Amino acid sequence: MAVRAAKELRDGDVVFVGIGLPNLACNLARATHAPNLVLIYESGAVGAVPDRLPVSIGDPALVTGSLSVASMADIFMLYLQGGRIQVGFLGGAQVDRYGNINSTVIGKYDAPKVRLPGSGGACEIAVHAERVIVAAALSARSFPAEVDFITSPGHAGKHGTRKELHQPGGGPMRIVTDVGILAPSPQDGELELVGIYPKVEVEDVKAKVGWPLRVRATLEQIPPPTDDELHLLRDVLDPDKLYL
Amino acid sequence: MAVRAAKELRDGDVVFVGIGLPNLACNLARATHAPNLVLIYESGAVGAVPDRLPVSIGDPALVTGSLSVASMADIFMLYLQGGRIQVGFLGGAQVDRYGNINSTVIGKYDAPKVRLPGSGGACEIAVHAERVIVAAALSARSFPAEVDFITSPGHAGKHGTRKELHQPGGGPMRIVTDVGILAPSPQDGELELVGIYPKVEVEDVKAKVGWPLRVRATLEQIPPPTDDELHLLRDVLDPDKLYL
Amino acid sequence: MTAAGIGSGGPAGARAPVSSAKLMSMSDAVSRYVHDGDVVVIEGFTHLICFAAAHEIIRQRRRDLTLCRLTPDLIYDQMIAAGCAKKLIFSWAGNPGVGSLFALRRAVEKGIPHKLEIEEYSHYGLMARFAAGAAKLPFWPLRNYRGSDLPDVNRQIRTVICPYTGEELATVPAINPDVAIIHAQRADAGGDAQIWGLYGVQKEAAFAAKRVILVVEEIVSEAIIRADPNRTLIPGIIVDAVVHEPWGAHPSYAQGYYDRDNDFYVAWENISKEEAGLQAWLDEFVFGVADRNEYLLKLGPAVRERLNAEDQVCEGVNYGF
Amino acid sequence: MTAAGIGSGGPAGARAPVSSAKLMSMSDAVSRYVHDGDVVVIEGFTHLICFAAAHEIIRQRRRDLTLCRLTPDLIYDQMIAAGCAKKLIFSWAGNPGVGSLFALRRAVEKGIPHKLEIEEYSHYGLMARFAAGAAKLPFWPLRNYRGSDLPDVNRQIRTVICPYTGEELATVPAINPDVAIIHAQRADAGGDAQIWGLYGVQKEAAFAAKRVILVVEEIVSEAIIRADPNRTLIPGIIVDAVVHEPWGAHPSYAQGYYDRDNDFYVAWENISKEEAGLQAWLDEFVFGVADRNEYLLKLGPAVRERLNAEDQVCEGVNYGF
Repeated sequence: MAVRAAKELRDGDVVFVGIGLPNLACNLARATHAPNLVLIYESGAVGAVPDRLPVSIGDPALVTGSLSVASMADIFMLYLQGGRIQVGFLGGAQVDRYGNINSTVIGKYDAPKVRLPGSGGACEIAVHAERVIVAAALSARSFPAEVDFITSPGHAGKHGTRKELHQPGGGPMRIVTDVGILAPSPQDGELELVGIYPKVEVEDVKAKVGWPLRVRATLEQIPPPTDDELHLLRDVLDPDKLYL
Repeated sequence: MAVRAAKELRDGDVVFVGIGLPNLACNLARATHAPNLVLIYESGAVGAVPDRLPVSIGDPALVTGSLSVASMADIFMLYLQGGRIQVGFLGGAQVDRYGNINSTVIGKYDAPKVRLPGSGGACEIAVHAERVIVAAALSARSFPAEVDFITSPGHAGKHGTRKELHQPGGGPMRIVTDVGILAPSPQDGELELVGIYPKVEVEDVKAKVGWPLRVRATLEQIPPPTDDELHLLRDVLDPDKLYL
Repeated sequence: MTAAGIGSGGPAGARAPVSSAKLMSMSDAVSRYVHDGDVVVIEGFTHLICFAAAHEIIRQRRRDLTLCRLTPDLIYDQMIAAGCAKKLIFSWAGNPGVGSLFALRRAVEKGIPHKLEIEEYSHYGLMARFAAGAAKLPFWPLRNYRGSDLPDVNRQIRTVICPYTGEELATVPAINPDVAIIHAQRADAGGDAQIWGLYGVQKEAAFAAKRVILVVEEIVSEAIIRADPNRTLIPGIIVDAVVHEPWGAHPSYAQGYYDRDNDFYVAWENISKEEAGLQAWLDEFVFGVADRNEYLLKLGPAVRERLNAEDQVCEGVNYGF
Repeated sequence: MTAAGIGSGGPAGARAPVSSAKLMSMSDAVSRYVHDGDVVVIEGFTHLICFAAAHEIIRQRRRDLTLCRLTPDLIYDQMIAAGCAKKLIFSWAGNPGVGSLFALRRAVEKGIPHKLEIEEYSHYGLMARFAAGAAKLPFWPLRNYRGSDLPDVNRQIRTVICPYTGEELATVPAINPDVAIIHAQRADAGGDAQIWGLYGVQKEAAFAAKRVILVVEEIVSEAIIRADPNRTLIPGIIVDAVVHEPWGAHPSYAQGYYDRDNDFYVAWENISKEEAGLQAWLDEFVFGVADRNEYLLKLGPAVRERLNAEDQVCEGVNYGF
């Protein structure tokens, strides 16, 4: 997943990074095809080059050696709302048919089955980033037809489509999972299968999604990670196995 | 005027300072009865202790050795609108019966007799400072019953009273002139004579004002500057006679 | 024309007192400036979170507080477990990089130790509440929340129509906490505080508050502050109390002083999972010590040795003219 | 449900090009990024006013510009006299500490060299227009202008009703200039710029603009910038061109580099009082030189000697952890 997510990043992209897999993917991209990636963390570090794997979004290693430290007011108003972010990474407990993401609550808001951490910066990333990449393991529980709570808006939903809502950003353009890649249909924004990992069957993917999954005509065959990529991830970027 | 204006400042006041006479008055007050005066300049210098008489509101001498440098956004939003300023100094080409100040235009706005510099920060100082001190030489031309243009609101006028307008600040509380001091009447905000310099007659003051000037029952007799004060002003604070 | 309302509505604007009068112990600062029922903000985004103040508030058994913070973090988890909180205003409630906040979840889900009311935003929304409070504006407009369910569960998120474009924008209301507790690297005795590394929303929280308790790693001379005024984030004129409390942000961190104690953040998962364990921890590390100094002694020198910052000092710049 | 508008409305967000590609001469930067009819902002409140860029714009005979700045200062007086400006958006139009701006007054009062449209705010109002533009909000609310005649002569100053308190607040519309020219003390080749001393509205103007030309006293290595990231005000990702132009802010100043040339500000009163005198000055000091370097040679070493900054270097801080 980290390897495939890294490939979604283009050299020179300005990326709003989260901790964990997004951070790994960004650093892998920086070490391979995208040396000019600019990493921005919601905590305020701009152009960070952490010399250790950050343990939190506000790790001091993100600050030391960065290009700039911005207040959170500037991060949200000038960078994110200001339209300066090309890529935002999001995760979530649930992702639905239209790419809406739930990181707030499983069950009812007032009577939760599981209370999750909440939005943090996720809602505004989903609204403003030019394109959003979602990384999450695929399962029918995590990919229902409709999320219990829309924390971060996708391509359509009960409040309307992105176009109707005049969303400045593009929304979730790639959902990178452990078995394949989903992307919104250009017609109606419904997530469809666009790429598949080696040795994975389309029917297996369909079984892990809570709606009748459409499959794009030309399905990308995702190559396995190269030895170099695995070496970078396992021995250089996350030697302490914090995330792998 | 500088000596008398200095006396309007209380130790510990946070003062929004302008260049010229206000700057002199503040530094005289700091050197005498108000050592804890905090000087803030609209350019962004907070707690400035200039080691030369600043030649502009953005003089580098205001920055070097100051307590803090704030962006102008912070100066206007957090300090001034935030209610952190006790005293604002204003001047102007015209001051009227209710303390409205004109620093925009003499004559009509669209067909000016004299085009003045405009508001700068004056309008917001008049709205927000806890109390405003105005320093200006008295003359019938400069003190008409009604100003040609209200740049900075006083106690009442065609738009309403301060109370009606819910102005957060107190408005012009002292008008320090070269012959006496005016202050708003507690009843209706009309400026009246409350203090007079030595060897000045009340009738002379009345002749220099464009409305029938009321005189407060207990008129302050302003003492002449002491030798110490004059020495401080002439030899220490403005040795190059830039403003005196 | 009738009453002109002279002098009406002038801001309360406290006089700046003589500097050294603000220096006091944490115990005095909390007893003087934090009251039952207050809206309290202890900010710091991962960086500069003032646990020392939270522990003193717990020891002084403050009650019915409305706690406000973007990330409740361990600090509010502890205060909630200790029964200080009536309500929580937040935007991301987790143990950052680790997992859940169990005391918070027990209070919300089961009412232990008592029911906790919550009011929830996104980071941008809560940041904007502080920004509005700091600027003494009643609301702040933002382009956000369209398509999200957040406004459905928080009626404080409203809308306003732009008078130029006709566009509908989201709004959040200003918040003006009764007291903000701000941790900084250093300040002079008058409270002019310098912060580097992550700023979080420290400036906005401080300016929004009615009272400010400033807690610092070091008290330095005014000359040090005045030598680099662009580094000053919080001016002394808005500060009521200055508390010198080295290591006061542990287990969070202070750039240039000590690293984040990630081991403790990880350990908190087990400490806090059951109520009894958490109470035992409070008994030992909060109620069992008189002040921060005793806490540090109890923590032991090995922890400080492990977390002590290495030197990586930048060059200065020229303020000459 | 019909079209979902996938990918619609994504921000233009230019890719960050490889760093050194942004380094160019002032002549190239102006010819590439400043066009006839543009809304142009050259900011800097007393400090860091980029006269070098203004002179190049005059030399390249740009026309019909809408010039925007809190204080037009000598820089826009010169551009107006040279016939570059169609409109001026401002908040205080004087020669600071000296007197009038005569070219501006001739244009407004007599239409010399041609009629100049003006749009006038207070400092707070115009600052807020930049802030709104930088945040890509269509307007900015402020508590101001009540009781003033300014809204009567500028219909862009409007009002909005607070959705919480019902209070009426003033508003100003966002401004998003076509190009902002920002002077800074130093930057790396990618345009990550550090400023100390007065900030003015440089950050807001830069983020509000569609294109940014950054002009600096010094190009430094990325390592210098990264050693003190809290000092960085403008990130390279929003910068299109980086111009190395020492003394480019003369007769204004650059803290730590050179003092304000107050003698020139005083002399401008006489130079500009009559149109012929001003044109003669432009002929000699703008049209008569090819670039900034020739301007400095013409100015002579004595002026630079007089204005050169003394050393007053602050201590660095520790970024270690």
